[in-house]
Amino acid sequence: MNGTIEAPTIEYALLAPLLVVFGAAIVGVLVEAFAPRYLRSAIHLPLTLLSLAGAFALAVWQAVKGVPTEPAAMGAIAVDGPALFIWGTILILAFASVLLIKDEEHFVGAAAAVPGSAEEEQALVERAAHTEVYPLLLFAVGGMLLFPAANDLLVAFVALEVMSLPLYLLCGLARRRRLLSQEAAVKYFLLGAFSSAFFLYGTALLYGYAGSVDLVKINQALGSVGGQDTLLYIGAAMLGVGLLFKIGAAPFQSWKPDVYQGSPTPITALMASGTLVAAFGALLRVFWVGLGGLDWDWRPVLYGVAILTMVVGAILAITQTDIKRMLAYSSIAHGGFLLIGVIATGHTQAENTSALTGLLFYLVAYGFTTVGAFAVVTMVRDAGGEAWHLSRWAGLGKRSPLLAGVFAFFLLAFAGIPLTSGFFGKYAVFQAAVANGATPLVIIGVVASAVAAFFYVRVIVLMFFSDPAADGPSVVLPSRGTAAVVGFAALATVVLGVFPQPVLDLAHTAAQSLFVR
Amino acid sequence: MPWLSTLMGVSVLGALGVTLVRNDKLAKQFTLVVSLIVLALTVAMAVQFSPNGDKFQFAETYDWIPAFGVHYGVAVDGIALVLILLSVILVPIVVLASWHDAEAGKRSVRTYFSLLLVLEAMMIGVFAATDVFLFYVFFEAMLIPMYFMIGSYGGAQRSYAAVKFLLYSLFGGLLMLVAVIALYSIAGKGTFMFTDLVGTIQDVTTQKWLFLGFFIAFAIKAPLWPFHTWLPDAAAQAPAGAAVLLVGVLDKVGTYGMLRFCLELFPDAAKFFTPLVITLSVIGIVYGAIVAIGQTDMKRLIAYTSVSHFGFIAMGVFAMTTTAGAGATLYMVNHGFSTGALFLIAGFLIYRRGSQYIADYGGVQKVAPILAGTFLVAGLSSLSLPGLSTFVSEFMVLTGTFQRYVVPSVIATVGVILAAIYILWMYQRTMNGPTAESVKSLPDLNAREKWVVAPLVALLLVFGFYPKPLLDVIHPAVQDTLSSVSVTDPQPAVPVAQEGQ
Amino acid sequence: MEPAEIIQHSGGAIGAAWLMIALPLVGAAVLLLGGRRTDKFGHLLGVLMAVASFVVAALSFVQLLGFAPGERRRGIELYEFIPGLAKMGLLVDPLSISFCLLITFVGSLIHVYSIGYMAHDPNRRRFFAYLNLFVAAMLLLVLADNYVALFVGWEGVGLASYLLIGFWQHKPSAATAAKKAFIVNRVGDFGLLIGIFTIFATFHTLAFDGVLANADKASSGTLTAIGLLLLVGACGKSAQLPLQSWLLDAMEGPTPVSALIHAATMVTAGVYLIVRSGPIFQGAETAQIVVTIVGVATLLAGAIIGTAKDDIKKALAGSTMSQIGYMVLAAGIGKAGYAFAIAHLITHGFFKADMFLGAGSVMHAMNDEVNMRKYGALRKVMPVTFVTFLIGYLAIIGFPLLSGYFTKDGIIETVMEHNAVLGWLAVLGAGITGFYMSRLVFMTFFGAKRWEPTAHPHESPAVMTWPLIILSIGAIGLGAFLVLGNRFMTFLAPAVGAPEEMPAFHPFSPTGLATLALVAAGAVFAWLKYGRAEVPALAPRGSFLTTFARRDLYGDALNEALFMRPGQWLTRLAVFFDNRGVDGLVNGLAAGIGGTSGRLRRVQTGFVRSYALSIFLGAALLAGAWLVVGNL
Amino acid sequence: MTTHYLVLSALLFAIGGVGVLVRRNAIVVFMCVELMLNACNLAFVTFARQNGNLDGQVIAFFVMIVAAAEVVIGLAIIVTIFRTRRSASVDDVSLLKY
Repeated sequence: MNGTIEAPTIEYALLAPLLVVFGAAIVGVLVEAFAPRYLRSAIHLPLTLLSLAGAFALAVWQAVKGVPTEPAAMGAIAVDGPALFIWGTILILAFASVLLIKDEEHFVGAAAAVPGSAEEEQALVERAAHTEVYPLLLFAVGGMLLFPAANDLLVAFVALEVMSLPLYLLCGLARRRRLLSQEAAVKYFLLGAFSSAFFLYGTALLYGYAGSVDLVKINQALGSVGGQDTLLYIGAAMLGVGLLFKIGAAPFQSWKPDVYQGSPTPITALMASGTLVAAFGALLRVFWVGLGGLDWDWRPVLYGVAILTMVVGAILAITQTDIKRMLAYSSIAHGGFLLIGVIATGHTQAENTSALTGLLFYLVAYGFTTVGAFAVVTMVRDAGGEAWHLSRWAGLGKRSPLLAGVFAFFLLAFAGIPLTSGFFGKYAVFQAAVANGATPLVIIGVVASAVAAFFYVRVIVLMFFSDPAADGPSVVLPSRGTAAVVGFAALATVVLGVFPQPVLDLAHTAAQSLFVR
Repeated sequence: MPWLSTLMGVSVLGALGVTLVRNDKLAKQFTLVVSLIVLALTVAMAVQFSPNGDKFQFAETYDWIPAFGVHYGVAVDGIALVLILLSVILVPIVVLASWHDAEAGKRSVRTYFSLLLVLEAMMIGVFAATDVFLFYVFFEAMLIPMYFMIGSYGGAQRSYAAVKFLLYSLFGGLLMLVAVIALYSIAGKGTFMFTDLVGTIQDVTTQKWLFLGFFIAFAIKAPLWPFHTWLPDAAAQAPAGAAVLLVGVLDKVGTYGMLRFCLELFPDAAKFFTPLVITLSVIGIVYGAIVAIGQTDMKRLIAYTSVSHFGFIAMGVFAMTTTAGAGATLYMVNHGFSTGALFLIAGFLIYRRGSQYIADYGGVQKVAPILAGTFLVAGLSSLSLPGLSTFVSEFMVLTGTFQRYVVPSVIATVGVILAAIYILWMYQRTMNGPTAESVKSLPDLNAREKWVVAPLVALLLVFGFYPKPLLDVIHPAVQDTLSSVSVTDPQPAVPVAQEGQ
Repeated sequence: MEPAEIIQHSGGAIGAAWLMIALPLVGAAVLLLGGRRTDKFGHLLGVLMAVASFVVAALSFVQLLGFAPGERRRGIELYEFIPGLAKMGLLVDPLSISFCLLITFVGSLIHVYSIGYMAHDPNRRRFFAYLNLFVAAMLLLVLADNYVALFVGWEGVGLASYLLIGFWQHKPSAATAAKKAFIVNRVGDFGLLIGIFTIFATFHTLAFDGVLANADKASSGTLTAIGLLLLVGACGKSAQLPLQSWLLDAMEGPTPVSALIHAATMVTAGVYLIVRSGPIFQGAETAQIVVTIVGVATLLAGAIIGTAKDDIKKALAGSTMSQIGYMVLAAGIGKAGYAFAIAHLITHGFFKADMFLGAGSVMHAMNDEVNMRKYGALRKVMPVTFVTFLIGYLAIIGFPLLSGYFTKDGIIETVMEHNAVLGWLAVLGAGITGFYMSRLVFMTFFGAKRWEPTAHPHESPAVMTWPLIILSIGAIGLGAFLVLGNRFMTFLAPAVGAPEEMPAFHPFSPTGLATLALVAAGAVFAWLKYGRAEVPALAPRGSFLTTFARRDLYGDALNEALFMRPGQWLTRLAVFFDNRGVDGLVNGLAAGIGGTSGRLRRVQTGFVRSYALSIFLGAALLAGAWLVVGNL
Repeated sequence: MTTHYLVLSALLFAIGGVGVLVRRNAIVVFMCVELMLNACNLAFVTFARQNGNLDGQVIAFFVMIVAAAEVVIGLAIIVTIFRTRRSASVDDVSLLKY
C-alpha cells in the first residue's frame, strides 16, 4: 500500500433508515437548543414518531426493492435480510416505547435537582420537563439499528456505545423513586463501560490475529492464520463478554434486574425489547459471520452459557416480589432460550436458515409481548407511582378484569402456552435445536420453562384468585398512546399465536440468504 | 358438511355470545341452549358414522402453519367419536348442574359458563385432532380454562390446587413437546399428520425415548400412579361441574393418547414398556382403592376411586387384546358417566350442607331418599355392578387382560372387592344410620337436579344391558389400532366354534 | 347318562320365558320411579307381578313336559349382550325350570305374606319393589344361558339382598349387616369372576353349551382351577365355609326377606352354580373332593351354631347353613348327587320358608321379640302358626314320610355309598339338627310363658297364615312326590345327567335307621333340657363349647383379626404414604427449587463491584473455557 | 519486540479491571475503565505496527472519541448521584438488590 487513501463510497440509499433516525436525533438536539421550552415537546413528539415511521417505511421499501448481497459503506455496514428484519422490529418497538414515553408522568422535571429539594419542588410547580428524552431515545435507537448491521468490529463498538450512552442517561430520569433511578443509571453505566472495555479489548486481539476488524476478513483469517490461536480464543471470548453482557446472559446478567427495576418503565420496555433484539442481531452476526469457521469451538461455550442463563433466570425469578424485577429475570431466562437458537447452527444452509428464522420470529414475538407487558405495568399505579410490589396486584382481576386479562395473556405468552406467540417462538427455536442435535439443551430448556411457568402463573393467581387489598392500586385511564400499545401488543400476541405463518414466511425470506459475507 | 369444525365453531361462538349477554340468568340459559345444540349436532354426526367404513371419517384437513408442517386436521374414528359423544353429553348436564356453583364465590357467572363452552370446543378438538401438533396445542391449551375454573370458582384451597394442576400437566406437556419435535425431525416427513407419521420411526431406541416423552405426559394427565397426587387436590377443590369435566373428560385425553399415539406411533417401544405400564396400572388400581377407603373427604374419595379406575383403563389399553382394548375405550366413556354422576350428586349434597367431610353427614336417606337413591346408583356404577354399564367395560378389560397377563388381572380383580368397600362404606356413613342433626332439614333433589341425574342414570342402565351400539363403533377402531401395532389375540386352549362369538 | 343337546327354541310360553324376568323387573321399576304416588297399590302390584311370573313359569313347565325327555333343553336367543363375549340368552331346561317354579311360587307366597307383615311400615312400597327386583334377578341367574348373564343375576340378587337386609337402614346394625353381606359376597364373586376369565381364556366362549359340552377337552388342571374358583363364588353366595359369616348378620333384615332370600332361594344359588357347571367338576376330581369337604364342614358348623342361638332367626339361619351344606355335599358327589341336592333344595325351600315365616308370625305377635328365652307356651295362643311350624320342624329333622325324610335321607344314602366318613358325618349332622330344631320348637311353643309383660301374643291375620298353610302342605308331600320312583332324577337327567343305574329307595336301610335313631336321641335330649326343664330367662354361661357355638365358631373374630384390622392399618398407612410420600416428594421438589431461589438471589448483593467481579470472573471463565475447547 | 507492548497493554488492562473491582470511589472506578480503554488503544497501535496497516491507529482515534463521550455521560451521572447522596462511593448505591 502506498499511503494514498481513496475516497470511500457510501450507499446512502441503503443506509437511509439509519440516517433518518440519526438526522432526526440531531434535529432534536437543535430543537432543544433553539426552540422555546413550551414548544419543544410539541415539536419533538411528531418529529420522533415521524422519523421512526419514516425509517420503518424506508426499511420496508429497502426490503421490497430487493435485499443487497454486498455489504455497504466499504464493507462497514451490512444491510442484509436479517438486518432489515431486525431494523423493522426495532423500529416498531421503539415507536411503541415512544408512545409510552409520551405522557410525561414518567420523567423527572429537573434531573439536576436533588430529590426532595426546593428546586425539585419548583420544577414540579412550573411543570418543567426534560424533553431531551426524545433525541436521546432517537440516538439510542440509531445505535440499536447500527449495532446488528455493523459488519466490522469497530462500527460494532461505536454502535454499542451510541446505543448505550443515551440509555445510561435515560435510566436515571425517572420521576418517582429517583434514588433508585439514579442508582440504576450508575450501575448500568459503570458495568456497561466495563463490559464494552472487554469488547474493545477483544476487538483489539482479533485485529491482532486477523489484521483486520472486518468480520468477513476475520472469518477468512480463521483458516489461514496459524500459531496465534490463543490470541484468537481470548479475543473471541472478550468479544463474547461484551455481547453477552448486553443480552444479559449469565454470568453477565447481574445488571439487568437492578437496571430494569430502577429505570423509568418506558425505557425499561425499550431496553427489554429493542436492546435485546439489537444485541442478538449483533451476537448472531459476530458469531455466525465473524467466527463462523470457529463454531465447533464456540458452540460448547455458548451451550454452557445458555444452560446457566436459563436456569439462573428461571430460578431466581421464582422468589421475586417486584413486578419489574420479575420481568427482568424472565427476560434473562428468555435470553437463554434465544441462545439455544444461536447455537442451533447446522451444516447446511437450510438448517441455518431455519434456525435463524426461528430466532427472528422469537425476537419479534418476545419483543411485542414485552412492550405490552411493561405498558400494562405503567398503568397500574397507586399513591407512590407505579405499583411495583406484587402484593399490590392482588385482586386486580376483579377491579379491572380487562387489563388483568390482557396482562395474564401476556404472561401466558411468556410461559409459552399454545395459541400465544410465545409458544411458537419457543417452538421454532427448539425445533431448530433438535434438528441440529441440541436435544439435551432443549430438554433443559423445557424444564426451565416449566419452572418459569410457575412465577407467571403466580402473578395470575394473585390477580384473579386472591381478593383485592383494601387500598389496592388504581388503574389509571390509559392515555391513547399507552392504550394503543397495549392493544397492539395483545393483538400481535394473538395473531402470532394463531396465524404465525405470515411472519414466519417473512422471517424465512429474511433469513433465506443468511448474513452477507 | 364440516361437522367437527361446526361443532367447535358453535361452542366457541357460544362462548363469545355468553360474555356479551348482560344478565346472568339469561347467560345460563343461553349456555344450556348452545351446549344442547352441540349435542344435537354431534348426535346427527354420530348416526352418519359408518363403523366399518374408513378408519377416519368426517375428515377435514387444511394447512395451518406450512413452515412447521402443521395442519388443521380433524376427523374421528370410533374411539374418538365415542369420547366426543361423552364430552358433549356431559357438558349440558354440567351446565344444568352448576346453575348456582359460580355464584358461590361472588364471581362473574358469565365468565364461568363461557369458559365451560371454550373448554367444550377444546375437548372436541383434542379428540378429533388428526395432526399431532394440533393435538398437542389442544392438549396444552385445555389447561387454561380449567385452570381458571378451578382457581376462580373452587373451594378454600383452590389456588394451590389450580397451580398444582396447571404446573403438573404443563411439565408433562413440555416433555411431550420435546418428543413431538423430535418425532417431527426424526420422521423427516415434513408433516405432523398422524397417518403420515405412523410407522415412520423404525429404530427401537428412538421409539423408546419418544414413547417416554409422550407417555409421561399422558400418565400425568390420566393420572397413573405415581403421578396422581394432583388429581385429589384439583378434584376436591374444583366446583362439582368442573370436577366432572376434569375427571370425566380431560383425564381421558391421557388414556386416549396412550391408545392413539403411544401404541400406534411407537409399537415396539409400547411392547417393550408394557410390563412397566401394566405394573403401574395394577399398583394404581389397588393403591387408589385402598387410599380411597381411607379418605374423609367425599370429593377426594371419588378422585381416588378414579385413580383406581384409570388403572383399569391403562391396563386394558396395554393388554393389547381386542377385548381389553375395546373394554378400556368403553371404560373411558362409562367412567365419565358414572364418576360424573357421583361428583354431581355429591356436589348437590355438599351444596346443601356446605361440607365435603363424610363425618358431617349421616342418615340422609331418611330425609332425602331420592338423593340417596341416585347416589347409591352412582356408587354402584362406580363399583361396577352388573346391569350398569361400568360392569361391561370392567369385565371386558379384565377378561381381555387375563388372556395375556393372568397375575396382573387377578390382582386387579381385587380392586372389585375394594371398590365395594369404599363405596358402600361411604354410603353407609353418609346416608344410613340415625339422621344427623345437621342434615335434619336437608331438602331432597329439586326438579333441575333430577333432570341432571336422570340422563346419567338412564345412560348407565341402558348401556349396562345393551352396550352393543357403542361397542360396534369401538371394536373396528380398536382392532385397527392393534393391527397397526401388529399384535393378535391369544388363541384358546379349547377352540369352540361359536357363531357370533 | 350325559346331558342332552340344547335346542334353539321360540314360541309358546318358553319362547316368552323372558317375561318371567321382565314382569317383576317392570314392577320394581314402576314402584321405584313411581314414588309416593304408587304407595296405595304398591304391594298389590308387587304381588301381581310375582304371581304373573309364576304363571309364566308354570306354563313353560307344562310346555316343557310336552317335549320328549331328550328335547327338554330349550335355548332362547334374546339379543347380543357384549359383542365378542356373550349373548343375552335364556336356557329353559328341567334344572332351571325347577328353580323358576320354586322361586316364583315360594316368592309369590312370601309377597302375599309380606302384605300383612309389612302392613305398618311406611316404606312398604319400596320393600315390594326390592322383592320384585330380587325375583327378577334370581330368575335371570337361573335362566341365563351363559356365565356373564348368570353373573349379572348373581350380583343382582346380591344387590337385592343388600337393599333388603339394610331395609331398616336407620338401624346401624342393619346397615352394617347389609354392607358386610355385600362385601363378603364380593369376595366370593372375586373367585367367580376369575373363574369366568379362565373359562373364557380356555374356551373363548362363555355360553353354557359351548363350555360344558367341550369341558372334557380341557386339561384337568384347568378344570380344577375353574372348579375351585367357581366354588369360591358358591361359598360366598351360599354362606359356606369360610365365607359363611354374613348370613347370621343378614337376619337383621325383615323376616320375609330371611325366608325368601336367606333360606329358600338366593343362598341356594351356589348349589345351582355347582350343579349347572357339573361337566367341569366331573373333569376335576380334586375340585369335587374340596366341594364335598366344604359341604360337610358347613353342615356341621351350621348345625353347631344352631344349637347355641337364643335368637330364633339366627338359630334358623344356622340351620339354613347346615341344610345348604347337605346340598353342596351332594352336589360335590356328581351325577349321583345332583338330583338329591336339587330335590332337597326344593323341599328345604318350602319347609325352611315355612318355618321362617312362622318365626316371623311369632315375632309379629311378640312385638318383634326374637329371643326365644322370652317365648314359651305359644302353641295355645297361635295354633295355626304352631301347627305349620311343627310340620316344617318335622320335615327338617327328617320325620318319616315328610319331605325332609326323603330328600335328606337320599343325600345321606348317596354320600354313604360315595364315602363312608362323609356319610357318617352327615348322619351326625342330622342328629344335631334333631337336637337344635327340637330345642327351638320346645323353647318357643312349649314350656311356661316367659313373655315380656308388654307382650300380648295373638294369631296373625289370614294373609300371613295362608302362606304358612300352603307351604306346610309342600313340606309334607313334596319330598315323597319328588323322590319316590326317582321321579325327579329322571326329570333332571336331560339337564344334568344321571348315574348309570338309578338308586333304589329302601325305607329301612341301616343308614336310615341310624339317622332316625340319632335324630330321636337329639330330640329327646332337647326335650329333657328345654321342654321339661325350666328355661332360664338369661342364657347360662355354658361350657367352652357353648360359647364357641354362640360366637359363630369365632368366624367373625377370625375375619376381624385376619382382614379387618390389618386392612384398616394398611389403609391408614397408604393414606399417610400418599400424603407424605408421593405428594410430599412433589411438593418437596417445588419447595426445594423455591429455597434454592431464595438462597441464590442473595448473590445479587446490589453492590456494583460484586457485579463487576462476576463479569470479570465470567470473562476469565469464558476465556478459559474457550481455550480448553479450542485446544482439544 | 512488539510483544512487550502487548504485555504492557495486557498489564494495563488487568490493572484497570482490578481497579474497577477494588476501588470504591465512582470517579476512580470510572478512571480505571478509561485505563482499560487506553490499554486497548495501545494494543491496537501495536497490532497496527505488527500487521503493517493503519487500521489500528485509526481505530485508536475512534476509541478516544468514544471514551471522551463516555466521560461526559459518566461524569454527569456520577455528579448527580453525588449531589443526591453526598458520597461518590459505589458501595453506597445498593438499594436495588436480590
